[in-house]
Amino acid sequence: MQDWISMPLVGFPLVASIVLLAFVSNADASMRKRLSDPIRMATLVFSLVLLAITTGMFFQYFGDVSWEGISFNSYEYTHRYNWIESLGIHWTVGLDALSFPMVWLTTFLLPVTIIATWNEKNGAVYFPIILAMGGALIGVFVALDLFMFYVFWELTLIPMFFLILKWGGKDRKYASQKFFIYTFTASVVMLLGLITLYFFQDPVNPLQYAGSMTGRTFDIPTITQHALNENSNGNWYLGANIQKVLFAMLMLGFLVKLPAVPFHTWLPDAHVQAPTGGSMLLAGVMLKMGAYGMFRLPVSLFPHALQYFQLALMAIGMVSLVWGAVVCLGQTNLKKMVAYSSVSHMGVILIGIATMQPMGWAAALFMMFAHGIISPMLFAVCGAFKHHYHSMEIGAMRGMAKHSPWLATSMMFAWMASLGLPLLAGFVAELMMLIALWYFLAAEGWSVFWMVGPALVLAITAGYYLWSMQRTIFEGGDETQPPESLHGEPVPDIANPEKLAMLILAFFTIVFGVMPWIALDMMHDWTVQIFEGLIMPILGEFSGGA
Amino acid sequence: MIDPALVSGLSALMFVIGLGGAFTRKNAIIVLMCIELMLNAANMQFAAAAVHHGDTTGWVYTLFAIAIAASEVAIGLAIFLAVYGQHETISLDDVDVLKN
Amino acid sequence: MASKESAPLVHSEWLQFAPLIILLPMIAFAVILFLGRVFNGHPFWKKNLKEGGLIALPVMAASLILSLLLISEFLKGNSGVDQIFEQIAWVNTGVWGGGSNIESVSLGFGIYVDHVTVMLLFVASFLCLLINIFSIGYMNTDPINDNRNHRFYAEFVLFCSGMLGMVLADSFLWLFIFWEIMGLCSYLLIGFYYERPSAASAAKKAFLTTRIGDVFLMIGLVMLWDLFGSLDYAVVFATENIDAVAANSAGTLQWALGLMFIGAVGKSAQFPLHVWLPDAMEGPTPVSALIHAATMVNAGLYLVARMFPFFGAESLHGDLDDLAFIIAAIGGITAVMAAAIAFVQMDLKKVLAYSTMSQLAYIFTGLGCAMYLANTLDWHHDDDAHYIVIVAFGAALFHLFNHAMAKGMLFMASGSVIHEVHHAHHHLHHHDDHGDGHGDEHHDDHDDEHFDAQSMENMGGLASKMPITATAMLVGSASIMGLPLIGGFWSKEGIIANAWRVAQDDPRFLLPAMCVLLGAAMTGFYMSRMWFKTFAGKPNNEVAAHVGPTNTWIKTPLFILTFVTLSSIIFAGMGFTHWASDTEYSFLSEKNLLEGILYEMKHAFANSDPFFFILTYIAIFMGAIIGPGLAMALYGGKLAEGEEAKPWMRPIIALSAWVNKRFHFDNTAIRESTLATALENRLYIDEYYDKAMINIVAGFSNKVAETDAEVIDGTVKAIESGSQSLSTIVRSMTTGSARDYILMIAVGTLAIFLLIWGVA
Amino acid sequence: MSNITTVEAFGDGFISALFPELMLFAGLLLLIIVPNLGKGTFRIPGTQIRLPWLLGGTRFKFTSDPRLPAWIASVTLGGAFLNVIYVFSQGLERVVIVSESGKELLLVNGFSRVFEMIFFGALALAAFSSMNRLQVKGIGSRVSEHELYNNRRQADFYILMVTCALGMSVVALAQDLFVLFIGLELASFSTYVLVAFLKESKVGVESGMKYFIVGSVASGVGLYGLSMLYLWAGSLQFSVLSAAFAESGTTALPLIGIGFVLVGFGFKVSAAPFHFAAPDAYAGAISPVAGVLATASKAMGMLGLVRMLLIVAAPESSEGSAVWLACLGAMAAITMTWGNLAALGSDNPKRMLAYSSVAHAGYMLAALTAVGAWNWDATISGDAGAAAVAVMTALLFHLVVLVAFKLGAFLVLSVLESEGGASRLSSLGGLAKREPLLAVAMFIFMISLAGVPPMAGFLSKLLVIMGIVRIAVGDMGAEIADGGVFVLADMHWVWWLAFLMVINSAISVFYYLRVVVVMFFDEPEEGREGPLPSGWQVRLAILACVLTTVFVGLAGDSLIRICEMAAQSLNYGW
Repeated sequence: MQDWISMPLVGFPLVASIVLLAFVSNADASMRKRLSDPIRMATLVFSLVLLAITTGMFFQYFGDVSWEGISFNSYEYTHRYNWIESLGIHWTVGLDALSFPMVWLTTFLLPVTIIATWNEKNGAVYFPIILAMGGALIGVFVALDLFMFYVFWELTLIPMFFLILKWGGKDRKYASQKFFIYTFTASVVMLLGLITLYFFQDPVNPLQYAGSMTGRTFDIPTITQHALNENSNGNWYLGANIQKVLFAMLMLGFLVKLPAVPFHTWLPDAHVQAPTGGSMLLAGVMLKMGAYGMFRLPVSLFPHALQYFQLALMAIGMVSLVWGAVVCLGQTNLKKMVAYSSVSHMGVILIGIATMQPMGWAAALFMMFAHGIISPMLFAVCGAFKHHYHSMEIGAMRGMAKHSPWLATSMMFAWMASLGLPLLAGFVAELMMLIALWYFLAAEGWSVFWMVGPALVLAITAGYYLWSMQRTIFEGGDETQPPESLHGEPVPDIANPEKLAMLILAFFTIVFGVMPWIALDMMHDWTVQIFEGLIMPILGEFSGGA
Repeated sequence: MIDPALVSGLSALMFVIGLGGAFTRKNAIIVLMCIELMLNAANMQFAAAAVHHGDTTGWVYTLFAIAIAASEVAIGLAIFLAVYGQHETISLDDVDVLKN
Repeated sequence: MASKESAPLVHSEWLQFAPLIILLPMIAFAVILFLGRVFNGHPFWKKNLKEGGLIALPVMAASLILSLLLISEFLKGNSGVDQIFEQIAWVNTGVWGGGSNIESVSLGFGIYVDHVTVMLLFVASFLCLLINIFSIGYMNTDPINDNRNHRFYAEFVLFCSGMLGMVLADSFLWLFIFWEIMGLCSYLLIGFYYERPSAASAAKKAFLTTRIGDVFLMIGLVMLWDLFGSLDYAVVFATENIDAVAANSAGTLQWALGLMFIGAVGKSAQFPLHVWLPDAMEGPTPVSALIHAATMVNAGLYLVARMFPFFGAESLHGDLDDLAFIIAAIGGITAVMAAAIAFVQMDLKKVLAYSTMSQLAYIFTGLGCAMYLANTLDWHHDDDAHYIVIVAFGAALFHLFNHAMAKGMLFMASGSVIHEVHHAHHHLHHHDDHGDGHGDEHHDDHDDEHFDAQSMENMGGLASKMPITATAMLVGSASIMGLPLIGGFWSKEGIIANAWRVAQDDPRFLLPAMCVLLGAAMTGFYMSRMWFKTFAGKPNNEVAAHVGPTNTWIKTPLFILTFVTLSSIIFAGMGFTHWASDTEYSFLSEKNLLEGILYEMKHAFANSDPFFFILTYIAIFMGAIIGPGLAMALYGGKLAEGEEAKPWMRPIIALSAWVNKRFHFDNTAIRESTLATALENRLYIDEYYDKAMINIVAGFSNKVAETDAEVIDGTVKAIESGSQSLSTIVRSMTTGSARDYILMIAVGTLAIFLLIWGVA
Repeated sequence: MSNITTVEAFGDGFISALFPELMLFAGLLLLIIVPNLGKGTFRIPGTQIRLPWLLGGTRFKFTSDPRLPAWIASVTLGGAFLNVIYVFSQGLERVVIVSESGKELLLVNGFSRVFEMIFFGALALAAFSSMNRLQVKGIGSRVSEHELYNNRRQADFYILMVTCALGMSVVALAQDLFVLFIGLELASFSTYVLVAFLKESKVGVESGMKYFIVGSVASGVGLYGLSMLYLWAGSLQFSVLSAAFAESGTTALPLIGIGFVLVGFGFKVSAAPFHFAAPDAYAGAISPVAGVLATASKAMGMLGLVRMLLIVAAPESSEGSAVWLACLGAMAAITMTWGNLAALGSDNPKRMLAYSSVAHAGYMLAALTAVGAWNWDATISGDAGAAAVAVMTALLFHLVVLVAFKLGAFLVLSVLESEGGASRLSSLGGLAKREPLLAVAMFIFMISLAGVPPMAGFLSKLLVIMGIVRIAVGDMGAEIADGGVFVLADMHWVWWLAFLMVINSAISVFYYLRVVVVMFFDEPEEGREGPLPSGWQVRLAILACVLTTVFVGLAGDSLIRICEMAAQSLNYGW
C-alpha cells in the first residue's frame, strides 16, 4: 500500500500555488495577462491530478483499502513525521470514513471551480489562490494532529480572505475582514480549548508521540483512543465539568464555522461579496469544516458532554434550520438568499449530530457531502447570473428561460436539488435527518409537533426557491426588457466552461441522489462504531441502567 | 553622626517632591530638575544605606548614579534645545503634536 | 456497492420487466431533452418526430404493453401479492432504539404489485398513452408551442415515469419519491408557458400547496418508519407487525396515517389545500388532462387506498375510525364546495377542474366510508361484513377508474374545443396579417388580446361542428353525473349507498352522506350546464360559428375513451369492485360476465333493502333529473339554423330546448346574489390564503430578516463600533502632554506602592 | 551549575568570554575614529612643520563615504550576532565575571546569550537597513544621494546604535542589579538620542523629548527602588538579594523596592500605565529606531523583569511574592487590552504598531505572571519546574521571533518613509500594486503579529498560551489519571490570562487586517503610484525577516530547543 500517497494531497497544491504565485509576482501587468492562460491550464491539470489521486484511492488503486470497513479511530494511508518534537507535534496525515468523502469532495470541487470560473479576471493570481485554498482545505481534513489541524484550519482563511478582497463585490472590504475576524475569533477560543485539552493529559505516564518538553501529545488518534478507553469505562474522560467546558469551547469554533444561528452573520456578507469561485469553495467545503471538526473532536472525545448539551445543540440546529429558511423568504438578493439557505441546511447537520443516532450522524455526514456538491452549483448559478446580468437582485432579469435556457435549466436544477427533491443528493440527508429526529423525539417522549418545524422548512425552502425562480426564469419573455445594468447589450447565455461545470455538478448530484450508498456505505461502520463505542455506554447509564 | 534612618526619610521626602514636581510643572527644565531631585533622593538613600551597612559599595553606587544624572542632564538639555528650535517652547503641555 | 438480498420469489416472469415500465420513460426523458436541445428547430425533428412526440409515443406504448402483460399475468391466476424482492439497498444505516444493539436498517427500492397496483397501473399507462397521442395533435399544431415541444414531451414522459413508479414502488418511501418527481413535472408543465405571469404563479402555487401537504406526509412517513422500522409494504402490512404496533401505539399510528392523509389532501386538491388545481389550468390542456384529471391527482387517492390494510387489520379494530371519518368528511365538504364553485365558472377547463375536485372528493368519501367499515366491522370472520367492506372499498376504487377515464376524456374533449375555438379565432381575426406563416408573432396575440378561447361565452352550438368531441363530452359528462348505466353511475351509487350505510351506524357520517347526495344533484347541474352552454343552443358569437372539426390525433383518444366509459357496466359486471379491493377474489371465478352484469343491475335498481332501494332512486332523481333539468331550463336550446347534430345527440338537444322554453326562468337575481359572488371568488379562500401569505408569512419573514440584520448582526456591529469608540476613549487618554504621561507613571507607582503596602 | 568558570575582570579568559561585547567596543572605537580620518596635519607648535596627523581636515574618499559608519556598525553588530550564534553552537560555556573582591558582576550563559542574540540581531538589522535611507531633513523630504554623502551625522547615529547594543549586553550579562541599571541607562540614553535624531522635524524632537523625560522619571523611580533594596539587603548582588528574599521576603521595604523597580522596567517594556510615551516615541522616531524600541529595547526591559522577579523575588514558598504576582497579572491584563483597544482605532501605522507592541508586552507579562504562579499554588507541583521552563522558553521564543516580524514591519514602513512619510494608513495604499513583494512581506508580518498560522507569531503566541495553560492545569492531568476529579475552577487563575490573551488576539486581527486591506485594496495616495525608491540593503533586511518569520513558523523546533536551553540555564534553582 502506498501510504505516502496522502502526502502530496496537501503539499502539492500548496507548494504548486506558492511557486506559481512567486512566478507571477515577478511579472509585470502585460506579462501577467499572457501568463494567465498557461497558469489556468496548469492549475487545472494540478487539480485534476489531485482528483485522480483521491479517486484512485477510492478505487483502491494505491493499495487495498476497504473503505466500507474503516472503523472508528482507525485510519488509512497514515503517515507521520516529526514536526515540532519538543511539543509533541507531528505532521500526521490519514484518512478515514469521516475525512475521505470530504477530501474527495475538495479535490472534486477544485477542477470544477476552476472550470466554472474559467474567465475570472487576473487569472494568473486567481487560479493559484484557488489551488492554495484547496490545499489548505485538504490539509484540514487529512490532519491527524491537533496542531496541524489548527494550522490548516486557520490557513484556509488566508486564501479565502484574498479571494473575497481582490475578486469580490462592492462591499468586499467589509465582508472579507468580517469573515476573517469573526471566524478567527471563534477559532482562537477553540485553540485555547485544544491547548487546555492537551495539558489535561498525564505527563507522568505520557501517551505515545508525546513531546519532549511537555510530555503530552497532539496526536489525534492517540488522544481519541485514550478518551475512548476512558469513556467506555463509563468514566467521564477528564471529568464532568472539564469535559463540558472543553466541549463548549471547541464547539464554539465549529459552530461559528458551520455556521449556526446566532453566529451566522458573517456568512451572508462573505458569500454575497465573494467571487463565484470563492463562494463555491466556501459553501462547498469550508462550511463543512465546522461539521467535520465537531465529529473529529467534541463528539469523539466528549460523548458525555454531547449528551449533556444534546438539547442545546438540537435547539441551535432547529433554530438555524428554521431561521435560515425564514430569512431567505425575505431576501431580494439572490446570493444572500442562497447563503441563508446554507445556514438552514447546516442546521440539518447540527440536528443530525444532536439526535445522537447513527442514522442522524450518517445523515449529517451525507448532508456535508451532498451540500458540498449542491451548494457550489447554487453559487455557480448565482455567479453566472451576476456575470451576465450585472445584478444580483431577484427580478432584475426575468424570462431567463427564453434568453438563457442553459442558465435557467441549471438554476432550476440546482434550486430543486437544494430544496430536497427526491433522487437528488440533498433529499437523502434530509429524509434520514427527519427519521433520526423522530427517533430522538420518540425516545424522549416528545410530541410530533416538534417535527413540524423542521419539516415545514422543506415547504419554506420550496417557497423561497420557487418564488425566486418565478421572478427569474419565468415571466417576461418578449415583453421584459433586459435589465438596465446590461446597458442594452444582448443577453448572453452562459459560456461553455460554465456549462461544463454545471453539467458535472448536476451529474454528481444525480449520481449521489440515486446511489447514495456510494457514500453512505462508507459512513455506515464509522457511525455505528462510534455510537457503540462512545454513546451506548452513556445512554445505558442515563436510562437508569436499563 | 546622623541616623541613617533620618537620611532615608529625607530621601523619601525628596523623592516624593521630585515625583510630584515632575507631573505638576510644565517647564521641561523644571521637570528635569525634579528628576534630578529623584535621582538625588536615591543617591542619599544609597549613601545612608552604605553607612547603615558599613558597605562601601553604596558609595560607589552613588558616584555612578551622579555620573548618570549628569549625562542625563546633558542629553536632556540638548534635546530641549532642539525642541525649542522646532516648537519655540519647552512647555510640556504645548509640545503635543503627537497624540492619541 | 448495493448489497443485493436474494430471495427471488418472482411469481411472474413479466414482473422482472416491471422496472422497465419506469425506466423507459425516464430514459426517454433524457433522450428527448438532449435531442430537443440539439436539434431544436430542425425540420426532421419538427415534422417527422413531432419534436419528440413520436419518441415518447412508442415508449409510452411499450410501458402500456408491459403493464398489460404484467396485469394479464397477474389476473391469470397469480392472485395475491407479487413482489420483486430483489431490492436495491438504497440507504444502509443504523438506529438505536434502546437496549444494547443497533438495528441495521435499509431503505430499498423494489416492485410491489397487488390489486390496487394493477388497477392504477392500467389507468396510468393507458391514459398516458392516449394523452400522448392527443398531445401530438394538440401541442404540435399550435404555433405558440413551436420549438419548445421537446420540453413538453420530456417533462411528460418524466411525469409518466414518476406516476408509474409511484404505483409500482414497494414502499411508502419510494411512493413518496416518485410522488415528488410528479410534483416537479407538474410544476414544470403548469409553467410550460413560462412567459405568462399567471402560469408562473400557478406553477408555483401548485408546487407549494402540494409541498405543504408533502411536509406532513413526510412526517407521517417518518412516524410510520419509527413504528415499523421500515416503510416497505411487505413489512408494514405484515399482520404480525401490525399486531405488534397495535398493541402499543395505535394512537401514534393514527397520527401517522392522518399526517400522511394531509399529503394526499394536497396532492388530490381537497379542501383546504385545493386552491392550486383551478389555477393549474394555466398549463396546456393535455397537461390538465394528464395531471389534473387522470393521474397525478389520483396519487393522493392511491396513497389513502394503500393505507387500507391498516384499517382492515383485525388488531386495530375500532382504533382508526376517527381518521376514517376525517377522510370521509374532507371528501364530503370538498365535494359540495367544489361543485358549488363549478356552478358559476365560465371557463370550460375550470368547470372541469372543480368537477375533478368534487369527484375526487367522492372517492375520498368512499374510501373513508370503506375504511370505517373495515375498521369497525368484524369482516375477517363475518362473510356479510366481508362483502360489505369489499364492495365499499371496491366502489371507491371503481369510481377512481371511471372518473379517470371520463375526466381524461372530458379534458381532452375540452382541449379539442378550445383548440378549435382558438383556431377559429385566429382564422377570423388574423388571417390577413398572417399571410407569411406562423412565426413567433403568435405569441403576441396569444397574450395580448383579451380573447379567451377557454371561456364558454365564446362557444355554444358546437354539437354539430365537432360531433366526436361533443359525443365524447356527452358521454363523459353523463359518466361523471352518474346517469344510469353509464360509467360513473355504477361506482357513484356505491359510494352514496355506503356513505349512508355508515351514517346509519355512526351519526357523524351524516355529514359526508348528505354531502355526497347533495353533490349528486349539483354534479348533474354543472356538468349539464357545461355541455349545454358549449354544444347546445346557438353560437354565442362569431368565433363559435366558425369552429371546424378537429384532427385525427385528437379524435382517436376521444373515440377510445368514449367506448371505455360506455363499457363501464362490463367492468362492473366482471366484478371490478371485488377484485380491485379483495386480494382473495379472483376474476370471474364466481360468475360469468352476463350473470355479473345482471347481478349488478339488480343490485343497483332493485335492492332488496328498502332503505337502499329508495336511496338509489333519490340519488338517480337528483343526479339525473333535477340537476340536468335545471341546467336545461337555464341553458338549453336548439342549434342554429341549418346545423344538425348527430342522431344520438338530437333528442337531448331537443329536450333541452323544450325544457328551456317551458321552464325557463330568470336567474339574474341568483347570479348576483352574495353567494354567487362568493362562489365566483372561489369562496374567497384563495384571497384569504394570499392575505395570510402576505401578512403572516411575508410579514414574519421580514420581521425575522430584520431581526437577523439588526439584532444578531447588529450585535456584531455594535461590538465592532463599540470597540472602536472604546478605542477612541482609550486613545484620547494619550493626550500628547508629557506631563500627563509622567502623572500616569506616578499613579502607577502609587498604585503598586499602595497595593504592596496594603498587603505586606 | 557545576560547570561555571569563574573569571576575574580583565583576567584570563575575560576576552574569550566577552568576545562579542569586546567586538562591539572595538567597533565603537572604529566608528569614532575612522570617519574622521583625513588629510589633516598637525603643526608642531612654534614651527611651520606640519606632520600628517590623519585626523580631521579634508577626508579621504574612503572615509568620507557616508555609508562607511553604517557598514562599520553593521559589520560590528552583525559580527557580534554571528559570534553569539557561534558561541551557542559550540555548546554553552558558562562564565561568571567577578570583581576583585569576588562579587559577581557578569554572567555569560545561554540565557544572556539568547538575549544578546536578540539585541545584536535587531540592532544589526536596523543599522544595516538604515544605511541608505536615513532621513536628513525630516519626514517628508527625499534624500538625494548627494545630500546623503555630505551628512556627517551618519557616524553619530551608528555610534549610538553600537553604544545601545553595548548597554543592552551589559543588561543581559549583569549579575548585580546596579550593573544592570547602568547598562540599562547606557542603552536608554542612546535610544533617547536615537529617537530624537530627526532634530530637524517637529515630531522628531518632540518624540525624543517625551521619551526622554518620561523615561527619566521612570528610571528615577527605578533607581529609588534599587536604593531601597540596597538599604534592605546591603547589596545588590542577585545571589545576595535572592537569599535575602528567601529568608524574609514578606516585609514591605523590599517589596516596595521591587515594585518601584518594576516601574522602571515597566516603562522599557511599555506596560500600561507606563506605556504612554511609547506611541509618541515610535511615531516620531524613524522607523528602524522605532523597530529597535519595539524589539531590542523591549527585550531588555523584559530581561530586567525576568531577572528581578524570577531570580530575585520568586524564591520557593515565598508568600509575599504573591503580591507582585497580582500586580503583574493585573498589569498584564490591562496592558494587553489597552494596547489592542488603542491600536484598533489608530490611523497611523507606526502608532498602531506601537500599540500592538504594548499589547505584545501584555502577552509577555502574562507569561511572566504564569512563571511566577507555579510556586505557591498548592495543587500545582509535579512537573511545575518544567512548566516554568516552558513558559520561559515561550517568553524567549516570543522575544526572538518578535525581532523578525515586528522589526520587519517597521522596516517596510521605513521604505515608505524614505519616499515621504508613513504616518497615515493611506500611505500604505496600493502597496500591492506598487511593490507586490513588499506588500506580501508586510502581509506576512501582519498575520504573524496577529498570530495566524503558520507564521512564527502564531507559534510564539501558541507557546505562551501553552505555557500559561500548563501552569494553570498543573498536574491535574496526572491526578485525573489517578482518579482525581476536578472542575474548571480548580485551575489556577492565570488560565484566565490565557483566555484574555486569546480574546485579545482576536481583537488584534482587526487592525492588522486593516493594514492588509489598505495595501491590497485601496488605491495609492496621490503622487505615490510608482515603485518605491530604496536600496537593496533594507530589502535584504526585510527578506531576512520574512524568511525567519515563515521558516520559524513552519519549523520552529530548533529555536524552541535553543530557547529551552537558555531558559534552563537561567541561574535559578530549577
